[in-house]
This record gives sequence, structure tokens and C-alpha cells, in this order.
Amino acid sequence: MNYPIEAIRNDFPILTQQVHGKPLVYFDNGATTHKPRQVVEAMEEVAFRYNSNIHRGVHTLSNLCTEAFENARQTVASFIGAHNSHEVIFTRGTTESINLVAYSFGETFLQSGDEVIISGMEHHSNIVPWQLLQKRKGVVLKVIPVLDNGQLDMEVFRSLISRRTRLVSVTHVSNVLGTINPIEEIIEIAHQHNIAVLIDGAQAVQHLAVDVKKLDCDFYALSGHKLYGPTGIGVLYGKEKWLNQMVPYQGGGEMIQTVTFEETTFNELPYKFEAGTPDFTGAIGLAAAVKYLQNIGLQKIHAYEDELFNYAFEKLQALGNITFYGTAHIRGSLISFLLNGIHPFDAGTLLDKMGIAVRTGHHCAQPLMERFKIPGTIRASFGLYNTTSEVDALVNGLVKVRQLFG
Amino acid sequence: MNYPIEAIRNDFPILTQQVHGKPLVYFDNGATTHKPRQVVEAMEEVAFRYNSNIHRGVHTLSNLCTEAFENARQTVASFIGAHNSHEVIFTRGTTESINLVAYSFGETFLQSGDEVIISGMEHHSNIVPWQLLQKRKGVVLKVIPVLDNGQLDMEVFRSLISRRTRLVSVTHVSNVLGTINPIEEIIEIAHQHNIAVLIDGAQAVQHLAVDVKKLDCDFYALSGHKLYGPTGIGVLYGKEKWLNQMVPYQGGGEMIQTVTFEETTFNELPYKFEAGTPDFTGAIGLAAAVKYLQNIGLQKIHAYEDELFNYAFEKLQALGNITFYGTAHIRGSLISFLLNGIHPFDAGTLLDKMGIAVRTGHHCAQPLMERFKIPGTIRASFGLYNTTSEVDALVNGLVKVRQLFG
Amino acid sequence: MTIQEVQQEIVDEFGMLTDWMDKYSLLIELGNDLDGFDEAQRTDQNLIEGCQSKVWLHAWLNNGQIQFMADSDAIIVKGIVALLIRVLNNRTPDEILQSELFFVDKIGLKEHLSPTRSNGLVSMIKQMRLFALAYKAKMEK
Amino acid sequence: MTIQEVQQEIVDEFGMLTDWMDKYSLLIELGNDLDGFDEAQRTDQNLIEGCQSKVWLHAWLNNGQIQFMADSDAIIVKGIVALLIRVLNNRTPDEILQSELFFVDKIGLKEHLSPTRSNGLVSMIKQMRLFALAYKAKMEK
Ligand SMILES: Cc1ncc(COP(=O)(O)O)c(C=O)c1O
Ligand SMILES: Cc1ncc(COP(=O)(O)O)c(C=O)c1O
Repeated sequence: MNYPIEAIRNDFPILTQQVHGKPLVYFDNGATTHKPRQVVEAMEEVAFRYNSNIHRGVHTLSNLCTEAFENARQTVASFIGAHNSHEVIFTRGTTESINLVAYSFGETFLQSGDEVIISGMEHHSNIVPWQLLQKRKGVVLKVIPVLDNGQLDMEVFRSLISRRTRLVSVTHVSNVLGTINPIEEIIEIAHQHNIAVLIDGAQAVQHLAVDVKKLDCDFYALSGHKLYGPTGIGVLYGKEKWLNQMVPYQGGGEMIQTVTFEETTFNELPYKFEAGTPDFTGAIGLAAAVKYLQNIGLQKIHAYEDELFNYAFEKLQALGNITFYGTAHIRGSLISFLLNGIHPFDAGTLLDKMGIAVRTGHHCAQPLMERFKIPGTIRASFGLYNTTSEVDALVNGLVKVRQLFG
Repeated sequence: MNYPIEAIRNDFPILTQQVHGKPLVYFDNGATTHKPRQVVEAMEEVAFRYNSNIHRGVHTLSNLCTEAFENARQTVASFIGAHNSHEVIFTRGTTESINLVAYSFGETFLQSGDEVIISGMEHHSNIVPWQLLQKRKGVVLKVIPVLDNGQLDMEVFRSLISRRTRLVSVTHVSNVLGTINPIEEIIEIAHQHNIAVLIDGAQAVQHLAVDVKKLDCDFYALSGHKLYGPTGIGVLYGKEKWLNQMVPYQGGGEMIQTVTFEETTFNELPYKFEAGTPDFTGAIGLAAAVKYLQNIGLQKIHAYEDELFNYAFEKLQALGNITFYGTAHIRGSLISFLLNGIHPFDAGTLLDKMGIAVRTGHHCAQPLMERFKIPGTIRASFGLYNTTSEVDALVNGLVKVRQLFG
Repeated sequence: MTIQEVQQEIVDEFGMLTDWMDKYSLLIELGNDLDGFDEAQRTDQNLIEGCQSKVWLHAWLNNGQIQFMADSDAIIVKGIVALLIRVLNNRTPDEILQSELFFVDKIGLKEHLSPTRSNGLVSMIKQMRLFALAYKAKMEK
Repeated sequence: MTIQEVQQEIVDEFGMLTDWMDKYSLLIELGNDLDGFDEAQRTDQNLIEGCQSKVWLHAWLNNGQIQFMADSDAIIVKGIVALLIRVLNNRTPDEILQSELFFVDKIGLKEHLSPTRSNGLVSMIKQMRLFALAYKAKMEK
């Protein structure tokens, strides 16, 4: 495949790091991805050339910065296929995006006894906000079970739907199992019952083509830092029809039209949901990341990562005496596994000594760990800059781990 | 005064910008400050050397990043004089900090009919969160009036306190008038009645020495981007005793201890209030900004800015036919005024043509504009890199504006 | 003169002014010369609230042509308002709807029509077109 | 041997191992050799939950000295646990309270005692000291 891996790796200075005297092999992309020079430079350009508080300023820097910020929104909108850029709200990340919906949709549309459906493979960020809502408003939380193969039990999903169901909130790609959920089907079923759907896209946008218009989802959440962009910035896509009706989440500058002590009217979308000075530098950095991906070509990246995934899966399988979590063929670019008889913490610790970074533990998905009765997994998650020789290093590292255990 | 203004200006590459062919004169520091190289470099170092998701990782980069993040918290804690670094919560900015308190303190301690006192000179970010709470919980909002001289009417403040008052939330320094409020006195009075006090420090920390321990305030909010730090990061200081009791604001990864679908227990401070991947890059950038200020010397900076302020005030006064808002001698480093008979938008537009950036308009304090029956003001707000010759440029610019109006 | 021609005329007038000071002097003059509303006419109904400045706009039909009256509290905005009226006043709804406003751009005042400028001008132009649409519908009935 | 001396002994033993592989081999060996808890002993009361691994700790007083028993589900953690027990077992509360643990640092395992490591070890050491405090108070009564 014609994939400029050399050039790409050169864009990520961090990859030349040595860890414990060994070249860094970074397979913790599911936790956070690294940032190419282009992203750092875009943010540096803001700081050194036109940094200024956006909106409402009459001076030149303020106008330049506002324009760059709104262009960033446009870039993100077209990246995820949003109808309108005012349906793109900048947040701190997926977690805040979900909390925003849980609060504002919850306050506006949910009554005690209404039901929200999530799944058994959700990240804590798509569990706890609903539990907080449950506590505050008496909303009922229902959970789609996870099958042994790491897929959702769609039969049970259908049966969970009732006349009180108001929202379904599920992850697009599981951060533990890699499972790509059939969200088209979930959305279709939900919409047949007039139920809104929120998709947690934290692990999806970096590995799959996402088109919210085609998906027809009501909300879509993502994090910049998992998409080769900056920390502290994320996105909530929401359909205008919902966002317009929803009560604001936070109050403050920019999200208002007029304020008096008697009555305050709110600004139009997206500003209604962006209280306070937004992280315009982060948003511009995120847009630079999106452009970086688009420049390489999303399809190319996805194909490359698929190859890498397949290569890694075969090699790991060949190791033997290894248990995989999640089925192989419908996964995003990550593999969760355990070396039989070896605690993931031990494996992770020893791999680190060899310069190899994987994530071990419960991956903020404790209910899923409970489900599989394991303390955690070893997760290798791939990014666009990883290579097959890095996979080899991982496999060799695991062999060494085994040796150490005698 | 021995103030290394040349060296300082060299740290801010943006200051060498040309605007409309004229050298940039940036007096919009109240809206946002510029970032020195040192801050940008610290963030670049994260991206290029140890970027990695923090906490709970067993690999080296994750540990390095976690350590840097927690050191940043420590740096900020000692900067504001917090007892414990776990009383320092990273937020997106002042607006989010205040919303956090409005929600979590509100949910935990406020009942319908309970009262919150704010002031007539608050930024929308310290008004609207309370109005949202008012709407949701039936809390009563009371307002300390602003006197003609731009100070709070402390007599009325005392009389507003009732047995139902639970919280006082006022700004340390007015972003419009520059007034430095007597928050020590406000805190003392409130505490005599067992009322908690939140201080909006967005306009204070960059110009005054702040010691939350000495102040004994219950909460203190600030924004990184107004303190020569990055956008998208801010701080809520809160006393342990409150934070421990308060319900969480957002739910998600890192703020929990254990999650099951039946019951979730929350993590200890500060993590309980930091759901989701925090903006560790931003936090580390903010710490770099604080260290930058400490390196120059806070007292030196404050003294320099006071001189600048006095110089500017005298020069502007000498212009004549100008109306100032706020009294002169108890102000932070900003001046709000109007050229009599000239709309602030017109003045701001024309100044911009001369390369001079001021903020015009209502400054997100519409009730205060109503109070003074003006559409807005021209605000020149000073930063540590401004010079007297820039003040001269502003004064000459205003003279030209007048000429244009014939 | 057509809308096109009036716009060209304005472009030519401003084209002679190379200095921004001269341009803005002219704008201020135009703003001062435009008859404003008296307090009573500055109703909430006429108001277009920008974040930085206010614009008031009033329109009525006269012999199949639309007449505009407008005002602003900021003089530069009022100057641009005066130009907009000069271009669009006494036109049929169709003329207005088919027109394309290029002169603001051409005379270097584009920034004032940025949606983030929030001086009320963008909304004012939108409102002028809406009036044209409304009167067109009325006339067709 | 005093606590100090045992620590020095450990430092010397590990000092001979220059390669990280040898060090961790030894830790794994120590972990494997330490008698663990059987399921019944792994009670919630004994549990110290780290985010990555669990530690169980049990303590009792025997002739004025504290006896510790501990376990972990991760072998490396258990190896370090074994070392901690070797150092602190059969000591009086005062000995424990006055001791300073330096050996973990010295043998290059400092990272495992970082508060952000969340493997349960930091809490375990805290808990061992708390036991010492508690038994001291009990003995003084
Ligand atoms: C599936 C999923 N949802 C939500 C999150 C939370 O994202 P963030 O921490 O960026 O808010 C993550 C990140 O770990 C994730 O993998
Ligand atoms: C007094 C005051 N409070 C709050 C804010 C809001 O700060 P931020 O937009 O950074 O959240 C500002 C900023 O303009 C301010 O001046």
C-alpha cells in the first residue's frame, strides 16, 4: 500500500523518544493520541500571531481569531458530515459532551420514570452522567447486555424499549473490546419509537468514516485528544431541533442575548451551549488535526490501520495461551487480551521496561470487567503512525514477559 | 524602576505584529492576555516529549505526564496560597468554575427560598449560572447595588443578608470599572452569618497578590487565558470541607472509585470534580505562565502596572471631555471611559485602524451598562508588557478620533 | 440609476480616497447627514440589536416601491446605513431581491459586514430583504 | 537485625543485579514464594483496592510485635509486598512508626510507590503504619 509512513512518523517528534533506553513503542492510542507538528504549529500560530478573545471585539486580532475559530467549527462539521456548523458545539471532550446531553436533554425532556438505555460496554463517561441524572430526576437506567463475543445483545435491546424510553446512549466503538456496534440499526430501531440516540464516538472518529447526517443520530460526542488533536477540546454534535429546545448547560458570557437581573434570553446555536471564553486555540488545533488526517486521506489511514490490526491479531494469536476479549472481525483498531495466568499490571510493567506502552487495567469500564470476571486487560491500540515492526516488538516483548514468569 | 520591559516584550512574539500597517498596541488584556514563549514551549514539550493520558497508566510517558500535571496543580496551589493542592480543581475557566459551584453547591446545600447574593457589577458568568439555579430550584437572587463611584454599596449589602442567605458570589476586580472590591470585609461579614463566599478572580490574579488562605474565601475562580496562560484551562479553588460534601458536577472517567450499574462511588479530591481526560497540556501551560510571572516577580509586575495605570489615567484625564467609569484610586489595571458624544463602537473601530486594540461594548456586564445608562464603554486594560509609549499612542489615537468627528 | 449603477457610483467616490482616514471621515459625514429617528420612532419593533451598536429600520410601500428609513447609535454604522439606503431606497421588491450588494466589499468595509462583527448591519440587510419579500407577496395578492 | 539493617540487606541483594530483567525476575520469585491468602481470607475488610491491582493485608499482635500477612493479585506487586513484610514483620509498633522506608527507592522501584501508580502499595504502607499506631494505642491502655 502506498502509505507514507516515514513521512508521517517524522511529523510526530515524540515517537523518537527513548524509554528505559529503548525506542518508544506507543500502543496506547486509545487513551490518547500524539499530536503532529502541524497541530502544535497551528496552536503556536494562534499564540504568536493572532491570539485574542473572540466574538464581539471590534479590533483586528479579535476578528482574525473569531474567523479562525469559526472556520475550525466548519472544518469539524464537514469532517463528521454535520448539516450545519451551528450544530457543532465545542466542549472539553467526550465526557463533557455526554454530561451536557445528560443535563440539558434530561432537564428538558425527562421526567421521573422515563427510561434511558445504555449498554454493558460503556465507558464510565457514558454511565455515570446517567446515574447522576437517575439520582436527581428518578430516571430509570436500562442496560443492553454484552454477549460473550463482545457484541451487544440486540434481541434484548429491542425488548428493553418501552413507552417510557426517551434516549439511547451507546458507544460507536468499544474502548475495551474494539467492537464496532451496529449503530445504524440501533438508531433505526430507536427512531421507529421516536427515541433520540446519542453516540459516544470517542473511539470511532479516528478509525472509521463517520457521517452524522447518514447515521441520522441525534447526538454524537468526540474528543480531540484521541483524534491527534489537543487535549481539552471536544465536540458535541446535536440536531438543531433538540439543541434549540434544550435548556442551556452552563451560564455565562457569550451564551446570552441580553441579561437583566429580571430576565435573561439566550443566544442562538451554537453559542447557547458555549458559555465562557471557549478554548479557541484548542478548536483551531483540532481543525489542524482534522486537516492533517484529510491530507493523508482518511480511507488510506483506515486501510493501513486495518492491515496493522490484522497483522497484530495474527501474531498475537500465534503466541498461544492468550485470551482475547471481543471478536476479531468487527473491531476498531485495538486489541484487548490477557496472557493466561499473568496479571495485566505485571505484563504492562514489564513491557514498559522494554519501551512498550500499552494500557492495562479496567479502561474505565468496570462493569464490563465484572461481566467478563477479569481484573482488567492488556490493551494495544493502534494509531496511524504505528508499524508492523512495532507490533513485532510488542510480540517479542510478550514472549519475554512469559520468560520472566518462568 | 528596574523592570526588564525589553526582555519581557521579547518573550511575546505577537507584540511585533503589524495591524493595518501600524505596530500593534494591545490594550485588550482584560479580555485575554498574550502568551509568552515559555508557555507555548512548555506545551510543545508535552506534545513532543511526554504526551500521554494521565493517571492509572503503568507506562513511563503516562507517569511523566501525570507527574507534570500534578506538579502544575501544586504550582497553582502555592500561587494562590491554597492550603492543599487537592483543593485546586482544573476547569475550563472562570465561567465553568462558577457554574460548577452554582450546580454542585446549589444541588447540595440550597433549597427553594434560599438566597444567593451577587453584585450589580458582575460579569454575565457570575449572573447567569445563578439565574439558571433560580429557575431550577427556586433560589432567590439578591443584588448589591453599585454606587456612582463604581464601588459596592456595602450598607445595602449588610441589609441584604437574611437567615436564608447561603452564598455570596462577587467579583474581586470589576472587568468594567476596575474596582477592587473589599472582599476581605465581604468575606468577614458573610462568615459572621455562616455564609459561604465565592470570589470571581478572573480580573484579579493577574494584577493583585491573591492568598485564598488569608482571604479565607470558600471558593475562588480564575481563568488561565487572562493570566498569560493557555485558553481552555481555569481553576476553581474550594475549601475541602465544601468540596467533600458537594455532589459531583460531571460524571465520567477518573472521578469515580468504583462503578457498577447499581452503585457508583466517587473518587477523592480533586478528581471527584475532574471528570474525563483533563486538559493536562493546558494545566502544564498554566503552571508555566505562573512560573513566568513568579520569575519576573509578582510585586514588580504589580508595581509596574500601577505606574502604567497612573500614567494612562493622567494622560486621559488631560484629554478633557471624557467620562470615566469607576473611581481612580482603587482600581485594577484597566480604565473604562467614553469620549463624550462619541459611540464606543466608533472609537474602537477607528483606533483599530491605527493598530490600537481596545475592547468596546458592554463587556458581558449588561446590567452594569443599564445601571449607568450607557451602551458600553471603551476599555483599555493593561498587561505586564505594555509601555508608556503605547499609552501615548492610545492618547494620540483618541485625539485623532476626535478630529475625525470634526 | 439601477442598483448596480448606484453601487458603482459609490465605489468610484470611495475609490478616490486612498487613506482610511478620508474614508472614515466621509462615512462619519454621511452618518451625520442622514436624518435619524427621533426617540419616539426608536421603538423596539424597529430595533435591530447588534452587540456593539443598535440599528433601527423602518420600511413602507409607496407606489410599488419600498422606502427605507434607518438609524444607528454609532455614527460609522449610520454612515454605512446611509449608503445602504442610497442603494436600496425607492426600489421595487424585485429589484431588491435580485440585487447583489458588492459595494461594501469593494470600498474596503467588508469587515463591518462580518457576522461576528455584531454591529447590526448584517441583520439589517437581511431585514431589508425580508421587507422586500413581504411586500412582494402583498403586491401579488 | 534492625529495620535499617534488613533494608540495607535488600539493597545489597538488589545492588548485584544491574539488569532490570534480573531485578524483576527476583521480584517475581519473591512474589511467588510469598504465601498468599486463600479465597476465604481475601475479604473486603482486608482489601486495599488499587486501580490496577489489589492488595490484601492482615495484621495481628503477637508478644508486643506486629505480624503482617499480605497478598496481591499482581505478582510484581506481591514481590514488593514480600519485601515490605520482610522489613516490617515482627516489629514493635514503635519500631515501625520510627522507621523510614528507603529501600524501595534505592533498589530502583520508586515508581511503584508513586501515588499515581495506584497499584495499592502506597495505601498498603499507610495501612501498615496505621496498624502500628492502633496497636501502640492498645498496648498503652
Ligand atoms: C468510549 C469512550 N468514551 C468516552 C471516553 C472519555 O473521553 P474523554 O476522557 O476524552 O472525555 C473515552 C476515553 O477514554 C472512551 O474511550
Ligand atoms: C470578572 C470576570 N468574570 C468572569 C469572566 C469569564 O471568564 P472566562 O470567559 O474565561 O470563563 C470574565 C472574563 O471576561 C471576567 O472578566
